[in-house]
Amino acid sequence: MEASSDSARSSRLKIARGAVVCAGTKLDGYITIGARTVIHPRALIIAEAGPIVIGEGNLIEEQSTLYNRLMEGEDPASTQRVMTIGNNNVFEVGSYCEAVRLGDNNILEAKTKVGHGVELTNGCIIGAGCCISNKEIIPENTVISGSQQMRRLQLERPAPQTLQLDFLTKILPNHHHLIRSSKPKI
Amino acid sequence: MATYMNIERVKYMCSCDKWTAFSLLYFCKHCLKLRCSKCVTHEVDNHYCPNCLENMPSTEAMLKKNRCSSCFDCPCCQHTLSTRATTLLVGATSPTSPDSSASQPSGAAEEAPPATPKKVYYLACGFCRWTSRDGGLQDQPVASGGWNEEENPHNQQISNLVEYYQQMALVEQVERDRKRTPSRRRALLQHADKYGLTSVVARHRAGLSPHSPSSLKKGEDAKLVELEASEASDDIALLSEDYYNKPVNLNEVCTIGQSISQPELQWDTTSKLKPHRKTLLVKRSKRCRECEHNLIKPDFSPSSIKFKIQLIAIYLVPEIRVVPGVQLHPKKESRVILTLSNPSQYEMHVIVLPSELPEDVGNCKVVLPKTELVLAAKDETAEFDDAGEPPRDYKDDPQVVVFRKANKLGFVVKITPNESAKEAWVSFMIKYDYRQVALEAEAPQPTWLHQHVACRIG
Amino acid sequence: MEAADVYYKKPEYIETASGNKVSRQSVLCGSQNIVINGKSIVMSECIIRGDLANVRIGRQCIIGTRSVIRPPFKKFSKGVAFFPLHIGDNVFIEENCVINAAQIGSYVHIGKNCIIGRRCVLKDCCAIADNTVLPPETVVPPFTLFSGSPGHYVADMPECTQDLMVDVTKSFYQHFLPMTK
Amino acid sequence: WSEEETYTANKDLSTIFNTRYIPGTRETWNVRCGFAGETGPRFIIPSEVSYPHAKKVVKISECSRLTESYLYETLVDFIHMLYFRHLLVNPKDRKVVIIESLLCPSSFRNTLAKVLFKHYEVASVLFAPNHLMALFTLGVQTALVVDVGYTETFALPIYDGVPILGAWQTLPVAGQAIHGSIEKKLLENCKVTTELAENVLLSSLLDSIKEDVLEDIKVRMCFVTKMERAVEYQNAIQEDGSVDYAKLPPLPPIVDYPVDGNKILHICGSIRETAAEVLFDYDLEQQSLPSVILDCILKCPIDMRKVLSENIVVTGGTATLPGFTHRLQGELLRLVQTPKYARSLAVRRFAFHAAPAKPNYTSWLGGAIFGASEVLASRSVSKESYLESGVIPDWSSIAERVSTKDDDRPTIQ
Repeated sequence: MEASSDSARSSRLKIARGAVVCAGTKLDGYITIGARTVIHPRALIIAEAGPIVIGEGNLIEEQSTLYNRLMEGEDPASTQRVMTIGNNNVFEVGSYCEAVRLGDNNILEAKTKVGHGVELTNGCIIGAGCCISNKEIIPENTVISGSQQMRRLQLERPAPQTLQLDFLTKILPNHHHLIRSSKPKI
Repeated sequence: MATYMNIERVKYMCSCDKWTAFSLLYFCKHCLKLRCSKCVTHEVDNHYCPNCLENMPSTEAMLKKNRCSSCFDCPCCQHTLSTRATTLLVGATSPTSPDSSASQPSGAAEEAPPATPKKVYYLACGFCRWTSRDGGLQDQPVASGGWNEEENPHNQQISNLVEYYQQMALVEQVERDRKRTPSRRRALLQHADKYGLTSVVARHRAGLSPHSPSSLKKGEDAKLVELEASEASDDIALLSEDYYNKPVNLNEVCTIGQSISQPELQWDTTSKLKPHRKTLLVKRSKRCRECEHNLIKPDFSPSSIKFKIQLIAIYLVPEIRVVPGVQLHPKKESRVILTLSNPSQYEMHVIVLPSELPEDVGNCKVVLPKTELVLAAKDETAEFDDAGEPPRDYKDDPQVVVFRKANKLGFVVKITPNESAKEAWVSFMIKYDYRQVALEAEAPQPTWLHQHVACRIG
Repeated sequence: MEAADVYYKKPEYIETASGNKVSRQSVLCGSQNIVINGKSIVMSECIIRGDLANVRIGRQCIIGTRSVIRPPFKKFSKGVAFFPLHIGDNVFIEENCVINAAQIGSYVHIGKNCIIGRRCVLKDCCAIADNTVLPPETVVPPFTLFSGSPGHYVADMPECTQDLMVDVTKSFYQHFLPMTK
Repeated sequence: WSEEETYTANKDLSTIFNTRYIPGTRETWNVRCGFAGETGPRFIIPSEVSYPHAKKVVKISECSRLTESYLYETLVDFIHMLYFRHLLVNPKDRKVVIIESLLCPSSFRNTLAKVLFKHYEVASVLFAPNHLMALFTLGVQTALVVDVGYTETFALPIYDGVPILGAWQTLPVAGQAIHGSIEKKLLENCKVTTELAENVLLSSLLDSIKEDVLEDIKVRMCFVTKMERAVEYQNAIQEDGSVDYAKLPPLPPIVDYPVDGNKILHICGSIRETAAEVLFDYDLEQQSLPSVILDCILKCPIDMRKVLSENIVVTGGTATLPGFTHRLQGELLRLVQTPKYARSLAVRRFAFHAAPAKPNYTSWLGGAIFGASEVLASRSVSKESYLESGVIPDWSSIAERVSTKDDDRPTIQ
């Protein structure tokens, strides 16, 4: 990844002002990152089968993976599948997401695995260690948790992590080099 | 390598003839025998709440049905609930908890002063995001103590039954005494007075019903407990129609785990789920069955790991271990190193002898060291000064003792597994001089003890 | 059983003055906030987030490969902060763990692929079985084994857990030797 | 045979006896334990012992068929868990009441007694039959107690407090049979959606389904349909066994049931409705649940029959299925008109009692009420007498026991 020239890499990357993307994250392919989104070091975002569009106020922690994967039998040239991530989502440590569409205010807890055929609407919480891999649309405010992958509906949507995001945007730049996008505004 | 996997590698024979892992054994100083958890009596020492780690005296625990009064369990996933605070705008129709606004009569809202932010608390589960609002419970103005549990609807009926049958038991008791001593008439009256039952027995012999104003227990109200026996009814509710046409929403139906978590209520729909109090844990002390002496006495406070009495085998019996990394081939002799460590503050002499057990658990032929092995004393301070004191020269035979380090030495054993057993067990006996660490000053007399040891090599 | 020798490539690990062996492949962000009290081992590809809050790790600890040690986040009424994370002595954390706890006592053993939720408190001599998910704010009392998802009390630990853990961590350290060509 | 154990202990602080301890019946392989005199069991737990370090779970029902020493070890661990994890009391010098089924094998009873007396040194043990105990919750002396358990259904009439041993009837059709019928129906025609395919047949993916998944389906989705619809289902089955869908009544809605994350079972309404039919359809010897009850009444003397039929008590976990009692009453009324029973049975009315407890712990509650009274001392086996005789008195061995030893205790009425 580092081999490709810096300008080529930054031309495929569009990072909005106010987004904090720490160095040490592996960004590959056409990726657009919205404002106030924080990406911790050692995250992995690979846009293989098409661009990935990440909304505003997302929190992507270390060792988490967003992977727009090429399915078997799809040739890379022709497929252009856009993976869209909404706003105020949280991808905790070690979460692995291949879902094509994600709404707002979803939380993927640590070490969760969300398969390709899944679509998360809004306010869904995938409990730590759960893996959802069959072709379905998870209704709003669904909580999936536990070893039996029990499903529940919760009354309200999880609150966006605005306070944590502000705190992180203040302290992370002191410790990490940030990746800036060459284009000033989106 | 996790601690569990390798504690099963070396087993000692407990006094109840069961092979037990060495770290799970206790050693009774008074009978000088190894004890496993099956041959000690366990006793409840004190109750404590696993969440707030506070002690609870056993009488209070018994009254509170062994449950903590301030910590709650989530009815959905049995994880501990945490108390969360939100501010509620009193007086205005608060958007946050829809049901609380419904309960506030709109009439009161007009005269109430303009909306003052009031701090209210609710319970929330960090794992499955269940909140006390899902259970239809009001937010509490005070942080803890506001939540009370649902009562069993049949309480009154059951206590009546218990009362009635205790009465019947008394009547039967008196009848038996009367039957057993028919001759001594006077003795009967004396018996009756003791239970204050003269009138009831007299009425009973006269064939009248025992229900009479005479009080059974002195000082209680005279009315005997009448029993309203339950009548059987033959019109049983028909299954409601919506079982046949309403789609089932799995989120609303309780699983069997959720319903039996509260046995007396056994909710069926998730909307009825209520938080229930957290069950306590106990600290146990262990006592040797033969000599009733205490082997393990934990410290009183729940979060401390110290023990008042800790007679475990690791502190009192020399420990054998296997050095890994040896390939065993059936019928071929191979050289295996076992280590021996001395737990006591005195020099220890150990002799390794072939096992004299009738049915030998080992499936290998083994050649054991003939000479007596001498072990240096365990020196607690050695760990901190890494200089390593010069070892006293023990004149070991290099063929037998491979290495020596502080209170530990490695010795050679030649193993030839019989057939191609997947697990090569070798069993032998160790005799060692054990010094009773007593209070009186002069050096304690050594007594020779022996233990059976079995190690899994392969 | 005695510990087996484990060899590591000499250039791959840094040995500090107080005997800590830290893999170069592991990421220690905000290293001035991270304190490790000697004779501890941090295996490869670990991530210790000292940049969020200070992390204190005791003596003779072992952090398995690809484990993440991360101070937990706490929302107060007044403001927002990351709790300092404190780990006791002789703690053995196996590989692929995610530690978000507030405090881990001494002589604790955490199995493989465990997820320790935010602001958990693990008392001394406790143990977490493999593949356990400890929900946030769980208190693990001493001498208990937690397992399952959500992690709950399943068994007791033997009374000699303290000596067992001291011995396991000490002999693991002694047998963690550089690869001599 | 199914073993039934529930545990209760008495926490009477005031009485002269120190605390007493009563285990009671076990249902759908769960054990209920608690204290005597309380309004309900403290815990309902599966009767299995898990060894986390060895990652092994042992079910007590399985190990009772193996060697006696293995059963002894498992029972010691299980009772240890009861005392020190759930009831948090010291077993020493406490009274114990075990509410067990009359058909509990005596080898199991003796091993359990040996564990309690030798290993835990309890003060005294009473083995109480679960049918008799169910009556204590009603305050009634006469009833026909039908225990629809996990492995079998066991009907026993009790007249004036005396179980009529000659008239008991059992049928190996209960909770386990419902699980079997659900599994068979699911494997036959249930559709599954997985990651890759939509609506593929379940049997192509799995050949068996875990028992706790079946139980979850039974508890959360299945119910007992009413008589009319059951008859329509029977008519819809052609001779060759295939189902003629035209004649079926409008089916209840399909339920999507997610199983371990990667499969979604589409459970059709007919399975949900006909799962419990296995209780009511007649097997080879024309036996089913209602016939068990009627045969039981037939075996009793003439004058008891009317009273028994109007005092039926249904206990056991399977009785909690919605619509169960109503359907049972309908089937009884229909069966009593058939020629086989019409002549010999003049009974025309069937009435059911409602106990102040959930059906799956009614007999435990009876045991708790019985244990709370002082009569317990005279009826239970004390430690001394057990250590001396070394055997637990059993209803099958009462005759020679009384004749050999002329103890002064009154003979059992």
